[in-house]
Amino acid sequence: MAAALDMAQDAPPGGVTAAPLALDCRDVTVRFMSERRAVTALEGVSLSLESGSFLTLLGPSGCGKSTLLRVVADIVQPSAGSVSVLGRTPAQARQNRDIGFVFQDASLLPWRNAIDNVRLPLEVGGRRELPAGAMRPQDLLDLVGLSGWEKALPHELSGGMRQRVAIARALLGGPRLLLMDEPFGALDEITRDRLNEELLRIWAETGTTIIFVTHSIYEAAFLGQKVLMLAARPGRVRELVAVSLPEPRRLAVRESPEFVALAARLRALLETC
Amino acid sequence: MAAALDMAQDAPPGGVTAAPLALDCRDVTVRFMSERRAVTALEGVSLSLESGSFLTLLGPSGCGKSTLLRVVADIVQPSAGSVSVLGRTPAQARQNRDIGFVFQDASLLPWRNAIDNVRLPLEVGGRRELPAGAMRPQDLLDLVGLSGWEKALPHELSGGMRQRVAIARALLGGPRLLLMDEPFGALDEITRDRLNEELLRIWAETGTTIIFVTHSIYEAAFLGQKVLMLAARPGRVRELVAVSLPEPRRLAVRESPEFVALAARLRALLETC
Amino acid sequence: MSLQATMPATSAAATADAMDAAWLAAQQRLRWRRRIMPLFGGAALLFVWWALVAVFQVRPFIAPSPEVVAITFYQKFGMLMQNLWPTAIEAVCGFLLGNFAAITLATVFVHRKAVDEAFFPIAVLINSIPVVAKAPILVLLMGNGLSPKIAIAGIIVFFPTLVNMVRGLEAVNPQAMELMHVLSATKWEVFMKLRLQTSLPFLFSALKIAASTAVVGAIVGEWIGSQEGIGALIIQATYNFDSALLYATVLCGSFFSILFFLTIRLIERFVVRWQPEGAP
Amino acid sequence: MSLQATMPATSAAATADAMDAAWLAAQQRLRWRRRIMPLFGGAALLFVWWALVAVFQVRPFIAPSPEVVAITFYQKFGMLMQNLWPTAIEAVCGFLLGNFAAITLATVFVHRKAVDEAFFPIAVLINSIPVVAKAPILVLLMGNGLSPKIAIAGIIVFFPTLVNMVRGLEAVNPQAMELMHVLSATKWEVFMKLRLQTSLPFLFSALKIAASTAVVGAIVGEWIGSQEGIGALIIQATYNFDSALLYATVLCGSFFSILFFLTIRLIERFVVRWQPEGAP
Amino acid sequence: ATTTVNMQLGWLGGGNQIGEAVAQQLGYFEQEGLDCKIQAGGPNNDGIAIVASGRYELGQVSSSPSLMLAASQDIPIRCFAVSAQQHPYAFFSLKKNPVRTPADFRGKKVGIQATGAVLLRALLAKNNIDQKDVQIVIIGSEMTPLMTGQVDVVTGWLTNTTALKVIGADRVDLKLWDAGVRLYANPYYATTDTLTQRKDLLVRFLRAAGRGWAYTYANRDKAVELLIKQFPNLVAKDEREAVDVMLAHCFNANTMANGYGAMDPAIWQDQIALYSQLGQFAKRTPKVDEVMTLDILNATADVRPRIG
Ligand SMILES: Nc1ncnc2c1ncn2[C@@H]1O[C@H](COP(=O)(O)OP(=O)(O)OP(=O)(O)O)[C@@H](O)[C@H]1O
Ligand SMILES: Nc1ncnc2c1ncn2[C@@H]1O[C@H](COP(=O)(O)OP(=O)(O)OP(=O)(O)O)[C@@H](O)[C@H]1O
Ligand SMILES: Cc1ncc(C[n+]2csc(CCO)c2C)c(N)n1
Ligand SMILES: [Mg+2]
Ligand SMILES: [Mg+2]
Repeated sequence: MAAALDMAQDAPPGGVTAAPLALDCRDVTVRFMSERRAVTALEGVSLSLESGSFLTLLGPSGCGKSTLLRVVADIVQPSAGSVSVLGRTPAQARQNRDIGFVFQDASLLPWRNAIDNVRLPLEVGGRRELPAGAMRPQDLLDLVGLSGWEKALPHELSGGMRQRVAIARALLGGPRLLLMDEPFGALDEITRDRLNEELLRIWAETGTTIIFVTHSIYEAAFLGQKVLMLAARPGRVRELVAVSLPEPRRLAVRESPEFVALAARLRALLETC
Repeated sequence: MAAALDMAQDAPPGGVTAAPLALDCRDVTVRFMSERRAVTALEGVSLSLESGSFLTLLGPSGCGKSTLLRVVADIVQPSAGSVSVLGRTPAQARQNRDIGFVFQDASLLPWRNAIDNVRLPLEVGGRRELPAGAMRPQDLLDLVGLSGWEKALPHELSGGMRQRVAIARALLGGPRLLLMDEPFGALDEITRDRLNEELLRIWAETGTTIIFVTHSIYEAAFLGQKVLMLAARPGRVRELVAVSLPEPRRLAVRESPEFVALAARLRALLETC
Repeated sequence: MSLQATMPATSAAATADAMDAAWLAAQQRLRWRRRIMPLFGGAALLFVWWALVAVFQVRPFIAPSPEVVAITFYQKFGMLMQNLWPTAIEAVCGFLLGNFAAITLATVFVHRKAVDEAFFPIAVLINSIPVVAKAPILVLLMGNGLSPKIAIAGIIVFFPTLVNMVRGLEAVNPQAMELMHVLSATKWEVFMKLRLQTSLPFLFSALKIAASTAVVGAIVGEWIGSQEGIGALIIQATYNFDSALLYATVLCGSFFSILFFLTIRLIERFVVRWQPEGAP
Repeated sequence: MSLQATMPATSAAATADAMDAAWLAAQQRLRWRRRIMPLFGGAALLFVWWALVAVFQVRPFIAPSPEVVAITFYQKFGMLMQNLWPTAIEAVCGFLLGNFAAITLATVFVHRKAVDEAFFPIAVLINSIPVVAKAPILVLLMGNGLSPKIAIAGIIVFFPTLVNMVRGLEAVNPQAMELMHVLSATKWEVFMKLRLQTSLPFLFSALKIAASTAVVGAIVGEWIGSQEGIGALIIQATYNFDSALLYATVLCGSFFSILFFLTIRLIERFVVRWQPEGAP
Repeated sequence: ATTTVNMQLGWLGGGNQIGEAVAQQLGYFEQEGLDCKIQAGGPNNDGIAIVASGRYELGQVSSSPSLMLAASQDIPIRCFAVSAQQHPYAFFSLKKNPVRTPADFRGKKVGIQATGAVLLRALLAKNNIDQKDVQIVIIGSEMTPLMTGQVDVVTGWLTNTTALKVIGADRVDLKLWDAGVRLYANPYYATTDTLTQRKDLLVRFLRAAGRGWAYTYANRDKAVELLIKQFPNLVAKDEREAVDVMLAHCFNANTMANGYGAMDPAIWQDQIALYSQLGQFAKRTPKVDEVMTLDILNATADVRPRIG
C-alpha cells in the first residue's frame, strides 16, 4: 500500500473546503488482463490535488503514469478505489467538459485544418455553445502562438505546431483540469524547451489545474510545483517531491544550483523505482 | 563560407601524419532538389577529425546533421567539395568496411533474431570472414549487454535493446569510424542515460572514432570530446566547442558546475543558429 | 532507394544554378520517360502481335492482326458505342449500389461485432461461388432487364469493398478514439467525424479496383441474357467467329473500364487531400 | 476502442484473484462466441433458405430446399469428389504458375523501372478483359486438356499478386536500404536478404485472395470444354435441370476454395513469424 | 390496349426469330392486340426456369431435348409448336478427311460441346457404330479446332452462315437429321397454366408469328431489313444468306399440309425413346403429352400459313 499524500495543505481541517479539490484519488487500483496475463498497472494510489496547481508525474516506463491520467479522464475504470474530480465522478466531470486531454501524438484529425481541429469539441458530445466569456478558437490559436496558421492542415505543420493546436483544442471551453500525457515527448529538445516555457505562461494566464506526464527529469522539475514520482511493477506512489524554484520560471533556471540539485535528487530517486 | 576547423592539432606541421585523419572534409556542399524546390542542406563545410576521437554534432532540426553523416558514409554524394575518410574516398572506405552506421530507428531486420542481425554484415557485400582477432557476433552481444538474448526477434526486444543490437551490428568487423545518427532519439530519458554511459565504455574498449548526431544538448555535452554546432538554412558550421570534462565520464558529471555551464553555453549558441 | 545523387563532385566553380539546371533537366527527362514508356510498351505489344500474326501467317479466325482490329473499331464505332452505353449504365449503377451496400454493411459490422462474427464467414462462402453460377438465380428473381446485370455488377463489387471498408473504419487512431471519449462523443459522432474520414483512403483503394470489376460484372451479367451491350456483342462475335469484332469489342470494354478507374482516381485526389497516416 | 473496463469499483475487498477470474470467464465467453457465431450465422442462413422454400412453396427447379441438397451431397459424394479432383489440380497448378509468373515479373519491375513503366499499364489493360473473353483464345493456343484451364486459373491469379508483390518489394524500410548500401550489398543481396522478406506479408495477402480466385478460374476454364470437373458438372446439372445437384456441386467447389484459403493462411502463420512494420 | 407477350429465348435473338421480328415490325402482333417482346437468353441461361416460374408468358429454346429434360424433372411446361421442322444441327468436316455418312465416323476425332455429346452418341447408336471407334473431344462452341487439325469433325448449326464461312469451300456437311436422329429446333413452349388459362394469348401469338414467317418466306430481302431494324448488331449480308437456310428447315411437306409450327407426336415419341435409351432422364422418362400439346396448333390449324 502506498502512502496517502495530501497536497491540499491549505484546506481547513474540518473537511469543509471552499472550492472542491481538483482531484481526489483514494486507494486506486487498476488491473489489466491480456491473454491470460494480468498486469497491475496501479496499486493503492491515493492523491489529492488542489485547484490551480501544476503537478508533474515522473516514473520509469510502464509505471502507470498514463493509466493514472486515463483513470482521471474516465477512459479507464479503476478496479478498486474511488476517484473524484472537482467533487464529481470522472464521468460527470468528463460530460461537464471539466477535463481537457493532450496526447503524446497530437491526435489531430488530419483532414481538418488547425482551427477546425480546435473547434472539434464544439461539434461532438451534444453541440455546445461556448460560455459568454470563454476564449474562442481563434483566441486560443493566438494564445498558443499560431495566428495566421488557421487554415493549415496538420501535415503542413511541424510537430511542435501540431502540439500547440492540440493544447489549444484541450483548452477550448476552459477546462478546469488539463491532463497532458507526454505532450512534448516526440519533439526535439529545442522545440520542447520553447513549448515548456510557453505552457507555463498559458498556465499562468488561464489558471487551470494541470497534470503533466513526462519521463524527462528536467521537464518534470522545470514545470511542476510538485513532482509525483511513481514506481513500477506494480505502479504505486514512490514519493511526492515539492519544487521550490521561483515562479514565474524561465529556462535559465535550469542552470541554477537549486535546479541541478533537484534534478540530481530526482535522478537518484528514479534509479530506485 | 564557414570557417575551416582543424581538430588534428597534434599532427606534425609538414602534413606527414603517422595515421591518416579519420575524416577530412573540405568545402563540402550538398544541394537537394525536390519538385522544383532546391534545398542547400550543407554549404562549405570543412572539418577534420583525428582517429580515436568522439565528435558530437548538434544543431537545430534540418541543419544537415544527417546529411553530413550520410556524405561521410557514401550514401549521399556531395555536390561540391571533397571528403576523405581514413585517407580514402568514402566509397573505398565503405567497401573496405571501415565505416559502421547506426540509424535512429534500429533498422533491424524483423525476421532475424538478435545474433543473426549482428551477423548480417558477414553475409552481404561479398561474404567476408572476420579478421582473426576481431570480436565475433556473440562477443559483441556480450559487449552491449545482451548475453542470453541471442535468439530473440526484434519485436520481442525493447527499444533500448534493439538499439544495442544495432550498435553491435555496426561494431562487427571493427570499423575504424562509427557514425551514429540520433541512435537514442526515440528512447525514454532513463534508458537513454544508461546507453550513453555504456557507449562511452564501448568507445573506450574498442578505440573507434565516433561521430554522434543528437539534438539533445545534454547528450552532446556528455558524450563528445568536441561538439560541432551546425547552423541551419543553409547548413554550415557554427562553432566547434571543445569539452573539457574529465574522462572517463559518469552520469553524475551532469550535476557538476562545469557541465551546467557548458550546457548553458551550448543552449545560448543553439539559440543563435 | 533514397540515395539522392546530384552531381559528381567536380569543380567547386560549379554554381548552384548550374547544378539546379542539370537536375531540372534530369527531372524533366524522367517525367517524360514516365509519360512515354507506356506508349512505348503499348507500341511494342502491338508490334509483337502484328509480327506474330504476319510471320506465322496466323489465320484471322484465330487472331486478327492489329490493323484489322483498328479498322473494325473505326468502321463499327457507332455500333460499339451504342452497345457500350447499356453496359456502362449497368456498371456504374452496380458500382454505386454494390459499394453502397458494402459500406452500409461495414458500418453495421463495425458497430455490432456479433453480426460481423456471424455473417463474415457467410460472406466469404458466398463470395467464393463463381458469379456466373449465381447469375441465373438473379435472372429468376429480377427478370431480363437491366436490373440483374446491375445486381451482378453490384455483387462482384460488394465483397472487396466490404473487407476494405471494415478495415478502414477500424483503422482509427486509438488516441483519437480516446479523445472522442473524453469529449463524450456519441457513437454516431465518432462515426461521422472520425471513422468515415479515416476509412476514405481504404475505401478508395477498393473503389479503384471496383471500377474495373464492375465493368466485368456487367459484361458477365449480359451473358445470361441481353440483346445489346458489350457482353452480348462478345457472345455474338464469338459465336460467329468474327474475331476482329470480338477483339474490338473487348478493347472497347477495357477502354471504358480504364476510363472509369481514372475517374475514381481523380475523385480520390479531390476528396482525400490530407496525408493519411499509414493507410494502404 | 481501447477502453479496458475491468470491474466496477465496488468494494476494496474484491481480491485481485476474483477480478482475474471474472475477467478470464468473460474472455472465455468471448472466445466461444467467436467460434460459435459463424455456426449460428450459417444456421440462420440455412433456416431462412429452408423457410423461404417451404413457405413460398418454391419449386425445386427454382431453388431446392437445403435438406434435398444435403441428401444429394451425401448420395453423390463419390461423384462429386471424382469431379473435384481435376478442378483441384487445375486450380493448384494455376495458382502455382500464375503466382510464380507474377512474383518473377514483380522482381523485374522492381529492378528495371523502365520495364515497369512500359508494361504495367498494359498489364492493367489485359487484366480489365474478362477472363471468359480470354478463355477461348487460350483454348485455341493450347487445345483441350488440363493446360488451358491451368492457364486461365493462372491468369486470373496473376494480376493481383503482381500488384501486391511490387508493392511489397518496394515497401522496404529506406533506412534498411541505406544500411545495405553502407554494407556494400549487391542488388541481388538486397533482394534476397531484404526485399523478399519485406514483401512476404503483402504476398500472402494476395495469395489468400488468389486461393479462391484460382478455383473460380479453373471452373470457368472447364466451361469452355471439359468432360469432368466441377465446371463440367455445373454445366451438366444446369442442362439437366438437376438443381439439387447444381447446388451441391457449387457448394463442393466453394468448400474446396475455402479449404485452399485456410491452407494458405496456415502456411502464412508458419512462414511469417515476425511482426511486420505496417504491412497490409 | 395491347397485351405484352414476352418470348424468352435460350440464346440471343437473331435470325432464328426472324418471323417474330417481322410480325412485330409489320404490326401483326398489334393486330392481335399483342406487343411481342423478345427476351434474350445466353450461355448460362436457357430461359426455361424463367418461363416455368411464370415471369414470362412463353419461351423458345434452341433444341427440343431441353424440353424433354425439363419435363423429366417435373417442370410444368409443354411444347406447343416448333419453328424448325428439321434441326439444322450438323457435323462439319473437311474434304480431305470427310464425314459424309454415319459410317465415316469410325476412327474420327469429333469435337463437340458437353451438352451435344449425347447427340453424337445417339447417332452412333442409331447406326450401330461402336462408341469406342470414335474419339469424342469436348470443346466449346467453335470451329477452329477443325481448322487447326485438333479434331476431324466439329458441329454447329447450318444456319450460322457467318461462322461457316471460316471453314470455307472445303466443307462437308452431315446433318444430324439425315443421320437418323430427328430433333426439332426452336420449339415454342409455355407452362401448363398458361396453356390452359391463357390459351387465347398463345393462339393469337402463334397466329401473328405464322403471318410473320409467311411474309419472310415471300419477301426475304425486306424481312432481313426488318430483322436488322430490331437487332441492329446483326450483319445484313450474313443474315440474308442464313434466312434461306432457316426457311428451308422451317417449311417442308409437313408445313405444306399442316401449316407453320406443326409437329408430329410420333417424332416426339422417337426423341423421348432415344433419350431414355441413352439414360439421359435421371429422374424418370416423360410421356409424350407431358412434353408437348397439340391444343394451340389445333386451335390455329386453319390460320397458320401452309407453305412448303
Ligand atoms: N490497455 C491495456 N491493456 C493491458 N495492459 C495495459 C494497458 N494499458 C497499459 N497496460 C499496462 O499497464 C502498465 C502501465 O502502463 P502505462 O501506459 O500506464 O505506463 P506509463 O507509465 O504511461 O509508461 P510509458 O512511460 O511507457 O508511457 C504497463 O505494464 C502496461 O503494459
Ligand atoms: N533526400 C532528400 N531530399 C530532399 N531534401 C532533403 C533530403 N534529405 C534531407 N533533405 C533536406 O536537407 C535539409 C537537411 O536535412 P537533414 O536530414 O540533414 O537535417 P537534420 O539536421 O538531420 O535534421 P533532423 O534534426 O530533423 O534530423 C533539410 O532541409 C531537409 O529537408
Ligand atoms: C451446345 C450449344 N451450343 C451453342 C448454343 C447456342 N445456340 C443454340 S442455337 C443458336 C443459334 C445459331 O444460329 C445458338 C447460338 C447452344 N444453345 N448450345
Ligand atoms: Mg504513458
Ligand atoms: Mg537527421
